[in-house]
Amino acid sequence: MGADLFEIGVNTAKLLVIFLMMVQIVPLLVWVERRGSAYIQNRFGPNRVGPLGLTQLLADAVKFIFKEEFIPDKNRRFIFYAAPVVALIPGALAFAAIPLSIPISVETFELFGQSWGPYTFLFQGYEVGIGIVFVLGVSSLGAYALLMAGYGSSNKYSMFGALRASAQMISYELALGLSLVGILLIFNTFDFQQIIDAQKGQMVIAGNALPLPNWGIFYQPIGFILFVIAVFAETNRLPFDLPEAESELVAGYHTEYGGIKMNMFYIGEYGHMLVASGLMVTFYFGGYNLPWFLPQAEELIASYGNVMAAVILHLVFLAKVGLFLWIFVWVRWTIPRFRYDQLMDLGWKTMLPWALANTIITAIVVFWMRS
Amino acid sequence: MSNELLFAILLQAPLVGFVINGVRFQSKDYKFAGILACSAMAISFACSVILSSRLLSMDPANRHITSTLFDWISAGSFNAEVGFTVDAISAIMILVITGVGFLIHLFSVGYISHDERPSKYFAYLNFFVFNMLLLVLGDNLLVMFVGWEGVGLCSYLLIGFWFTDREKAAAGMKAFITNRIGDAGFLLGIFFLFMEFGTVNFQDLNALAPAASLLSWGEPLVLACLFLFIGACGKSAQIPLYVWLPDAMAGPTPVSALIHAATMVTAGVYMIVRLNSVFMAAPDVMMIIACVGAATALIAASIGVCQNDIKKVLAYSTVSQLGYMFLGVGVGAFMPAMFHLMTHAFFKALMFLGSGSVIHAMHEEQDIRKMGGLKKALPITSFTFTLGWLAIIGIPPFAGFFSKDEILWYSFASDRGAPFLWVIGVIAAGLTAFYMTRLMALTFWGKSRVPADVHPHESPATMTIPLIVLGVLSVVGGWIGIPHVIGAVLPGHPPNLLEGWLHYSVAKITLPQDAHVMEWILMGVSLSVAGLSAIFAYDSYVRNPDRPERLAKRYSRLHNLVYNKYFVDEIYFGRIINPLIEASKGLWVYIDVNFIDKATYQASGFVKSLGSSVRTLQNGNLQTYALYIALGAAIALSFIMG
Amino acid sequence: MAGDSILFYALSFLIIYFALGVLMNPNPIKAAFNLVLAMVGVAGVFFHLQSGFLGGVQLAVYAGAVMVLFVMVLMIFDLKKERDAFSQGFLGNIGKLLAAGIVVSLVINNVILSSDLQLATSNAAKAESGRDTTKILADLIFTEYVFAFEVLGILLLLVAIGAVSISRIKGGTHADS
Amino acid sequence: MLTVDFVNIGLNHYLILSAIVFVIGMLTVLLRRNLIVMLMGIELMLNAVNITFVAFSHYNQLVNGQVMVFFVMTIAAAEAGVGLAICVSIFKRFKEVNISLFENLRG
Repeated sequence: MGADLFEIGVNTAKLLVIFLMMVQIVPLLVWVERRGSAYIQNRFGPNRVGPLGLTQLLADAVKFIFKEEFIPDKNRRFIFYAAPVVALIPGALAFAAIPLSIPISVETFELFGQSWGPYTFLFQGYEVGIGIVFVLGVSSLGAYALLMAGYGSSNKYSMFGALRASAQMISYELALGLSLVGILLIFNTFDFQQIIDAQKGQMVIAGNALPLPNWGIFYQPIGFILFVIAVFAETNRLPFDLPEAESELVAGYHTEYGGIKMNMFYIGEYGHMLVASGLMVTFYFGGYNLPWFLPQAEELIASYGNVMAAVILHLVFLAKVGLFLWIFVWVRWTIPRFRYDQLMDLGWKTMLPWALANTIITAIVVFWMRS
Repeated sequence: MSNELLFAILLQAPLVGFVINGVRFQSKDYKFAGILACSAMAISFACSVILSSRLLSMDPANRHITSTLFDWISAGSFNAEVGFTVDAISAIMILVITGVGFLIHLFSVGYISHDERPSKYFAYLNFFVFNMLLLVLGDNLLVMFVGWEGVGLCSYLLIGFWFTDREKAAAGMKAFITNRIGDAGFLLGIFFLFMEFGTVNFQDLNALAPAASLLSWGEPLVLACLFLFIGACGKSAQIPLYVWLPDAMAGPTPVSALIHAATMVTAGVYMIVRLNSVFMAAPDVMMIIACVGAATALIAASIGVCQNDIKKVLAYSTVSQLGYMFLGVGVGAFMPAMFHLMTHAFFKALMFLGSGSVIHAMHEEQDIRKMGGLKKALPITSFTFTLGWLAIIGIPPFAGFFSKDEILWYSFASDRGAPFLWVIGVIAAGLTAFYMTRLMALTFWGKSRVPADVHPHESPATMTIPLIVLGVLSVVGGWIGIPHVIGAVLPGHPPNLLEGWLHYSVAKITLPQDAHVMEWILMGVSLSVAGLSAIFAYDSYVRNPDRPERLAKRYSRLHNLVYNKYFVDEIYFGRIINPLIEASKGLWVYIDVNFIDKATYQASGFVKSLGSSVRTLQNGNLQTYALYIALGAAIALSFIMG
Repeated sequence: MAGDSILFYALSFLIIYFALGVLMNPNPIKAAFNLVLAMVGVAGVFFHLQSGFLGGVQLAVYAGAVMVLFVMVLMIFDLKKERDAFSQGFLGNIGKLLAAGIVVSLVINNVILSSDLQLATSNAAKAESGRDTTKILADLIFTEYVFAFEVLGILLLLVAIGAVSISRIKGGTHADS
Repeated sequence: MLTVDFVNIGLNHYLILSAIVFVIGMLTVLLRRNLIVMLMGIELMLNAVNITFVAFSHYNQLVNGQVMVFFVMTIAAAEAGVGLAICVSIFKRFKEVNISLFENLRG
């Protein structure tokens, strides 16, 4: 808990900034998605409004806000309105728990005739000791937004979309959780900060330094693949976008939504992607760390000072996350949608056994290495 | 491996076999079932060997391995644990049970191959072995009793294995019910022992018993021994409870070999040997045991002379040999009794398996009058059977000679023995030689009387290998217990290994020293009686096949009496069972209907009327029931907290 | 300790409010959403009591998975209008309320009166940090309570099979009624 | 004389919270007629019990209570699974999950 006004103020501002970061990344991503799809499909995409069509986003925002509101004719108005807001919560809460860079230390200073500090501000919304468990718990609440949307819309397509979405999410949550157990066993902690710290430097196996960064993906390749697939399913994006499959369900759970409410679902979805990419980077690609042949956090602090180092590493983190966000877009326009039975088969009959096997083998190896 | 683990594997291997085969009881895959059961037995046998070798390396005076699993019953001063002990006595038993058991399982694979329910058969057989091990290894009477009942159950199940045949099912029931009489006695014996000593643990009992030695009638200890002996009579088929064993031959022949010759029926002997110090304190009961044993040996042998069913002959022979063992324990010859138990297990299992092989070859024909001259058709069976025959009639150096002779010598010379017991023993030995030779002659020698449509053939290897192994054992099995007098004249002076092994485990009995001449004379007498009678039988059934007819005609009354087994079954039915049934019917018609039923009806009517008045409470609504629970919780809470 | 008590009262208010929502809301789906929020509140209590792992599990398993099942089932049923949401019968309901009142008043009364429980106040517990508890928890589960843990594993397996087979049952004696 | 400390939050406050939630769950089971809502009442009661476990565990500094919560959650998940399966099969037959319609076992 904050000790004095300054600390409380900074922490609050930090939370706000992180939330805004999540919200503001959406227009950018929409642009990337549209341009990217156009590029993949060999067409132009938005290129009229502003340079490279970048201000298209502003126009879109204005359009969304001023669109006429549509309300279904049933006594479910509260749930209908609540759903888009609920859609924002899990992504925001989860994203705020991921460390985006090294902590910033502030020395004692004088302000308003008072002496403040010293402080250490974490470069993340808040720290939870149990890190990933919290993130998994919060993001599993995401299903409710879809369920509420489906129920509040009083529409059969919406309802089907919601049911599909929630079934899909609880099916893949198992594989998601299990695929992470391997990495947790290796790093022996739930805490993000410790996981990132453990991935510093060069990979060393049995005393031999290998020309690889000490990243989770090289320890858990199968876990990474499973995690990526499960995360795709959790975000309800192609090839797992059955809840909003337009050829079957019009637009699934957000059939009845328009305008800013629709936009909030978008923000929720992209927030989910952001969290997923952040987790991938944190668990499998060394978080904000640079590879071993580039300067590490301590050297950066020594040469550029704490704040600059934090900014540089934050940019590194953002670059890695951006790469994965691009992969999300890329996959969306490359792989066709699954059939529903294929989806369930993949989740229960392929992913779960593989994740279990991966967990068990990792546990045995870890036990053997430690004893 | 730790001892606990060995015990666990030893006991659980057959149990696992039972469970697996029991679960897949409908399967007809006799190979899988057989391999499973046999491997379970092989594992058990290996464990037995390891345990015994560990015993061998221990200090002879304190030779036992104990493993306590958990407290079973703990009530007041009474405390029974589920614990297992292997010592010199039980080591012999577990070796015999698992070793001979393994051979018999192996034999069964071939024997049961054409049956409908092989899995069930092997499941029962494994379960029997488990219970038998429980009986033998249990370190107190209660665990032994569990095993005791368990083997009884398995015996019942296996005798009635072909239960579609009413007669066989009835034989199973007869065995079970007769055993129940003995079991009741056994249980009473346990109660009396507990009353007297306050413990049921064997070690404690044997340690406490000598303090109260040489008691007269009416003492709890004497009664306890008497009741325990009744239990032993039931299980080990002694007069007057022997009638079930010949009928038990209705079961499959390997079962007869395993349960009704080698292992289960010796449980009574084993129990008395285990409690030898207790029995030594009651000399009158020991005398009764000796007399019953001798009488059983004689009477069963005499019945055996006139039987025509190959398995019945062997069954009466078993009863007779068990009589020998009881004669042995009765005169304090615990070591020779265990010795005879072991050698008998070898040669009787061999002969039963041999008869099984014969029956298999003769297409389920058991009447020896329709056999003869099978020596050529069944060379291995015939040869091994001959070894068993030589062993049982006591021809040196075959196994039976040493053990039987030891028993006879003890019965003559020990301070608990008497010459008349020896005389009976020798007569019985002569009869044994006679009927066994008769069996050999009618089955394997002489002219063939096989019906023309039967073509006897030698059995497959799974059946002949056990025969060969048991044949070897029947020859050499006796060499571990060569008596001192014989050992003294043999080159190399082989010691009496068995006596050394059991030295600290059984009570001492006073034997006359320096009576070697007497011992040699007695040995010679019994040997010559047996030999002469064997020669007479050979002469009667091979040389002059019409002589038995003539003799039977001349002594027709005696023949009739013996042929009909002294009318024991008829007497039991006429004098005991039927009167009991009549009396029970009377009780049913008068007492039960008029008093007990009426009382029950009235009580039920009362409860019914009471129930109908409160049945509205049960209105089928789940929430009303929940309300009852909540109210109950509220009331309970107000008692606790209010 | 003002922050502590403010957080406690806020969480208590949320939990009780949404629990009452479960009880009072005649629409089962809305009742289920209320229950979800109550459970999130309970998870908050767990976090507040420095049992972060349990809080996370509460969110992921309870709120996230179990309640999704409830809502899904309710949606599949698509009950038009809840008929008689509450049990009728004046006497019975009085009895039910009475029983509940007795239970709660007895417990509260005893909790307040008891001196034994008063011993442990919020000042007593400070030492545990979230992650350490998780490790102790894991140690306990895999040593002292490992049998119960395995039994629960078997139970879950049986439940999975049982639930599938029960929900697949068709027909039966009352099929047409 | 009752003196209740409203400011310093201690074990007692959590116990009272748990008692209230428990009774609300109990009343849900007793009063609501929808089978699934009754199941939800049971979940509420289990949650109330979990609060006491965690509170005791926190204030006694013993983690054993949390192990119990772990187990209770597992049991609750199992119970919910089977309960919902039963509800589904009941609904399939009767097209209704109102408990007042299922009084066939009247005595």
